[in-house]
Amino acid sequence: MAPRIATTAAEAVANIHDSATILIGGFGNAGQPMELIDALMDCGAKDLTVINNNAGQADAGLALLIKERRVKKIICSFPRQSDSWHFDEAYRAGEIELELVPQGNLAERIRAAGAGIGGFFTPTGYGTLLAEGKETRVIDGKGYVLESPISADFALVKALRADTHGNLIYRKTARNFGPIMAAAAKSAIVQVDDIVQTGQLDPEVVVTPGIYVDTLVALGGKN
Amino acid sequence: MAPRIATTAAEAVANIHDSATILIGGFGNAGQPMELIDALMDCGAKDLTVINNNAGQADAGLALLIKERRVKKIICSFPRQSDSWHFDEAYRAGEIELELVPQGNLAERIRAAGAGIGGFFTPTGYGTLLAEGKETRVIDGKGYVLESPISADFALVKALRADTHGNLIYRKTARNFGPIMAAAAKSAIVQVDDIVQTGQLDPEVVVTPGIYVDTLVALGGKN
Amino acid sequence: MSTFTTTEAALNRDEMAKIVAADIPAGAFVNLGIGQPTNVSNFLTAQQGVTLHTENGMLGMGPVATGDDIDEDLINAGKIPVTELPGASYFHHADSFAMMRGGHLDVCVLGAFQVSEAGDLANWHTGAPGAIPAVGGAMDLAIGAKATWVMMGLFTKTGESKLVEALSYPVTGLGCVSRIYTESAIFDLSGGTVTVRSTHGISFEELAQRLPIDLAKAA
Amino acid sequence: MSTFTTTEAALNRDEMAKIVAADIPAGAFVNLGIGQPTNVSNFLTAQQGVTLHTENGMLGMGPVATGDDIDEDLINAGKIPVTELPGASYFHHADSFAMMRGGHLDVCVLGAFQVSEAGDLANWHTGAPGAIPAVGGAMDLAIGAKATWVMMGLFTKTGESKLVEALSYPVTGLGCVSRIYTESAIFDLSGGTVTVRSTHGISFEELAQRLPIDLAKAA
Repeated sequence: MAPRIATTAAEAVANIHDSATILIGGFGNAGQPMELIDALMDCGAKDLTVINNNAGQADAGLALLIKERRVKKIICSFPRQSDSWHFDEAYRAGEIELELVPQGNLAERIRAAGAGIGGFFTPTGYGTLLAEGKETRVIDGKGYVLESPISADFALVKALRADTHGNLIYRKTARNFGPIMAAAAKSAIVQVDDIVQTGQLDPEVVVTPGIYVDTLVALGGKN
Repeated sequence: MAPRIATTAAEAVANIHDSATILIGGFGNAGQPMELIDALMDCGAKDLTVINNNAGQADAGLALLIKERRVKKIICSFPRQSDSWHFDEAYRAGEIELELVPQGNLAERIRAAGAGIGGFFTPTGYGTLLAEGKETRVIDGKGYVLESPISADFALVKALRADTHGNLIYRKTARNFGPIMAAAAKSAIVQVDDIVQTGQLDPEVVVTPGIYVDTLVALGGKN
Repeated sequence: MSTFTTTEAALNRDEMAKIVAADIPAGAFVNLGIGQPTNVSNFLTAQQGVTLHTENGMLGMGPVATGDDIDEDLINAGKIPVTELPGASYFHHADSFAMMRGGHLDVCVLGAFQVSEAGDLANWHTGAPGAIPAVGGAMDLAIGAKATWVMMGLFTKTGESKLVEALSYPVTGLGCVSRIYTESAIFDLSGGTVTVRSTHGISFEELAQRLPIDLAKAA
Repeated sequence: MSTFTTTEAALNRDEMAKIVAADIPAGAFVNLGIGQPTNVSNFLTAQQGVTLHTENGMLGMGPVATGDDIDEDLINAGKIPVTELPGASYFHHADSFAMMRGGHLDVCVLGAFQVSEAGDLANWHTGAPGAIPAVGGAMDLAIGAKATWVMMGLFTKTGESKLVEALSYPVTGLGCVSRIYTESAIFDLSGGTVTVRSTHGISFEELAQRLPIDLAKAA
């Protein structure tokens, strides 16, 4: 199905419901779908499970969702930063659940969900606290941990440009989690700078095929 | 290390030794590194294990390697075709070992090798002859088979163009197994139509980063 | 979901393909297997906006290429030269099968040797002694799509039903088939119940007598 | 591999970074961790032809960006704006960590809290009660590269060795470190043997006395 084209970020996230699991793209500010996160803030959905590399920074975006206690659980690799005060406070108050995952396992678990893989053995984290309680196995003399896929109801992704089929291209290191998150969500909501007519993206350079994209919103941009 | 640039296909494959395991790209004729396979034929290496989607067609390339009994084992998804007579004969004579793998598991096993994954649970093949003797597991009510990575000493890959750093782009459905095979081999040998100066490929559209490429040979081409 | 219908004559291949094409939802992402299913593409309408996937790394596959459009780098799973439609994209084999295995395709249409009433599919191997096995993408296609439909003749040359209680041929995928199109009838499979949606050149009663399984009749 | 050397003074941070940079083989693909290791890039020469990887999806990373070159879409793992060199490429996060985990990087340089004589690394978590844990790419980096080198101070503020018999901090990766650069000495680790390649502002004998493990001296 060709993606729904929303006219505002608010319209794009309108279907996100309480208790939803949401993959949110971005690494630092690069690739963060800021406007979609703000719209998620405004739409009121709560008891969310969020998967993001971090746990919010300063007083914006995901940090505000956490400040307002709208996130009951976060799955991430690097929650603690110099400006993660809202997460820190919620965590110390026992008001947010944290599942800490090594960054590469996080990425591979998201990829596995989109790829229909039921689980995989990864060497990352073997012998560490983060493998505690997980199945391990020594294969050809090397230790591995069994990790499971991370799928979600929604993904919020930022890309550079889409065509009306939903094919996406990204820009530089803003690509990061976007392609694997779009594929791992039941419904991928993508903000782009602009939407071009189908046929205007070279099929060789499409990074995310339109099959993975459910909702598009064009928000302009600096590039 | 920047890739070695060979001047002929023969020079490109000169290090391939007896008993080597070799990933060979291509699906049908698209993406088949014909000239590298011919050079492999000429170089005399024997007792090879070959991983390819098919088991050779007609009287060319891989089919000739099989005809000459240079391949002791083939791992593939679709050996039997209307023109796979050399494989058929070798197989019926018990002179080639066949490991038959569903195509998606073949691709994912090759990808796993390049990605450092020790094994993965795939739903493909569950409950079939091709899962016999393999570990299985029911995860969330769905059956999965544990599959292991397929790595190799060498990969023979065809791409459209390289830069001198070894970055590659492909053309249409000739991309197929190339990117995952280059990543899964200790030494990836790539034939391209042409090699351009570094900086002439857009970093956004590179499909195989140069880190995966060990040897390049430019052979011209029709495109 | 559809009311029972019947026609005097059995369906020919084009009629079957036309019905399958009409059943594909607008905007669907579809993989058509080699053989009879490929013919379905000839009956898809532009208005349907269906996007075709080919396992060898492409979405947005167009019709078979002819003449100057033939490009050896642009082929389908059957290794036939094809064309590219606007909105197409290319990807490598692991990504292509991830797309399939991950449940992103809406419909996959396949040929079959046998289907069981539980939706088990056999289409890759006769199991005959001496046969050289080849599986290709069959097992991935069978279990990957949201819906797997089969097109096949309902009876073998010796008149036995290919819709069976339990497979006698080697399995391709378990419980994966949800609809079967044959020259004599169209079946919906769900939770072990086989519902006949239509019959063609045969009455429901006659069909029920010839098949070794219980049949329900669409309302 | 190198003969034992010694200098009068301890190394400062730039001297350490310079030595690490000189040890990186020509043409290597390298990931430099956040903190001290990042400084190594300032001492790599153009002739070395080293390619830098950043975990957030790039090969061919250039120096830190300044002024008009700052681009919010182009940052390193420390979220600092950087630049792009000719021959660069971008890829998504799963591909980036596949590159790392798959053993394609030649060298990874990391900071550390502790390293054991077996090469076990602790650098992600103090284990202190109430500390909020954060791991990022540390565990992937530790075990992914062909060679993992550590840069750290050899002693804690209270004078205890950070090169230990067994880690007291939580593990990042087991048996992964093959070389340690400190202000006082450089160590090669292999199969449980710790060889001192050089000492700086301390004699081998004094060092051997202060560290809780057996030391070999480079020939």
